[in-house]
Amino acid sequence: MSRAFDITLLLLLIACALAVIQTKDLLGAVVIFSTYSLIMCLIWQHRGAPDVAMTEAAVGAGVTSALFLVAISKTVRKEK
Amino acid sequence: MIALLWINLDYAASVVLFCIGLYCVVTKNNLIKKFIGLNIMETAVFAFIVALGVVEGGDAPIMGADANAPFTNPIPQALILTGIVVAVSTTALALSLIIRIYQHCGTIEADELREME
Amino acid sequence: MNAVEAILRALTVILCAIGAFYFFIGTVGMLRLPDFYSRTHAATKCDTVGAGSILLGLMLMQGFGAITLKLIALTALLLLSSPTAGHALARAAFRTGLKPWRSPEHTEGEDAT
Amino acid sequence: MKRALTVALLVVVAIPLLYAVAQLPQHGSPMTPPYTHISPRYLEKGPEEAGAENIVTDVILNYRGFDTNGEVTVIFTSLAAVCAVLLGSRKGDERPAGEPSSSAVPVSDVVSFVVRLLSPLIAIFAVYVMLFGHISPGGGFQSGAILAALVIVTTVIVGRKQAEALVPVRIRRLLQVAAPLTFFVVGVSGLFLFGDYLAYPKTEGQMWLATAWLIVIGIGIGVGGAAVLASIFWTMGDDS
Repeated sequence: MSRAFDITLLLLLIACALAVIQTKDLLGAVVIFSTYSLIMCLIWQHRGAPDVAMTEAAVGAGVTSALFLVAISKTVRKEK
Repeated sequence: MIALLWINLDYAASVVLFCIGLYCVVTKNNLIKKFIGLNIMETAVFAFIVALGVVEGGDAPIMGADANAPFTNPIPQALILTGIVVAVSTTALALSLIIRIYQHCGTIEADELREME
Repeated sequence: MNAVEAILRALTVILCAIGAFYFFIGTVGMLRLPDFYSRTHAATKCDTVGAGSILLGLMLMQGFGAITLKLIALTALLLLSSPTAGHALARAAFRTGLKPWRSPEHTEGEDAT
Repeated sequence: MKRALTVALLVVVAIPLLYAVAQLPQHGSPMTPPYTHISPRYLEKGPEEAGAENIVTDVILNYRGFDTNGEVTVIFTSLAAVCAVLLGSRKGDERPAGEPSSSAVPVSDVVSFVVRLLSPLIAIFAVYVMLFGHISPGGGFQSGAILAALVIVTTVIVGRKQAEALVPVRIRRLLQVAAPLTFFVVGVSGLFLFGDYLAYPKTEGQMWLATAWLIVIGIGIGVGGAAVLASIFWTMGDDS
């Protein structure tokens, strides 16, 4: 049961990574990337690493996304 | 080998993610997209190292009244904790460099920047 | 297992099933609905009702204690943040000029006038 | 051509990695090399020896304190580098004029109300994570990131000016170096009291001091990290 959960999360993770590189809209890519970080955080919580999961949730999904959003608002939104 | 990979599925997933990130870094033209790819690579390595410390049925390494025996390995976790914070620092620096490049050259596409020289 | 426990367990199962059902409906809505606004509506619905009833079921299973307090806090946070996120998304879309979807026969009539 | 090269590169990277990964000891077995050397000792002796029940905190702040000291300096350096890149010479600035202003759309009342309602709770949570990093998951970095996220949300809601007014400029300069500074202070106290930089008390009776130092460093990293991350956000958001 636990292994099925693990495999589902890993598949979701890989799907998110593929979606990130497929998305032409940088804003969308950043949003999907923050989803990727959250799934990663779930995996780490499941693997018994709550400290790392917390850091990833706050830093990876929160602050990094905000920084990416600022950078996009300062540059261009669409990838050519 | 497939059977061995099935056992070590977590590690294999990290390798796949690493390759996806590498593909993004190599083929994408947009600098921000390249950097997202680099972030995916980073996260894949973090996931691999955390997976190394996992013990079957292990609890989080927090000693308390109701903690019981197998604990996951704390050292990879501490390593990755540091790594994530350094990763956000490098992300901030790279993004500010990208903003600066855009202010200077008006584009963040790698091939257009190469033509400009 | 006495009668009260059995009833509580049954209620938990029912509530979790309702939550899973709403998540399913929300996902189908995300995939099938025609435009951005209705998809946002579906996503927000499955967040609040689905996750809310699953959390309620878990609370019934836990009985009264520290974990239940955490679950209550979690539910409150979810009920606050999820509709807000939906509202912000829809508002941003509307402000940037995304037109809501109209059914085709409807739009023809509108255009004629 | 380029595509073929990319595929070749991916194959060259993936095949050896997958091969190596397949040869590793089974995932989750307690006999893996990282688990058999020093971790058992940390897990066994950590609480008595290092002063925190959370072994990860022990490893980060006590056993490998030097590492974290350097790493805290890294985030401060990254703030300095961001400032140097973005606030540096403005000579070659040829940006197209008439950029769309960021405040074209007024902030939604609903979002603003909910953020105002939640922000005290978020702040309390951040402080809890900061102060109880030694007995529960969490610690300095996490609370720093949560506080920084709070500051970012506040900036979006009430505007840059008012959010910055929360932390006056003079104090902000001090807060940005809070993390390295705390480490330095604790390290030098260790130098004087126990003979080594970042030496922690080891004997049974002085455990409370070790725990107190862990909490102090946690507070320093939390406040300093939050200040650094928020300053990076503000600097990047500047209409330079």
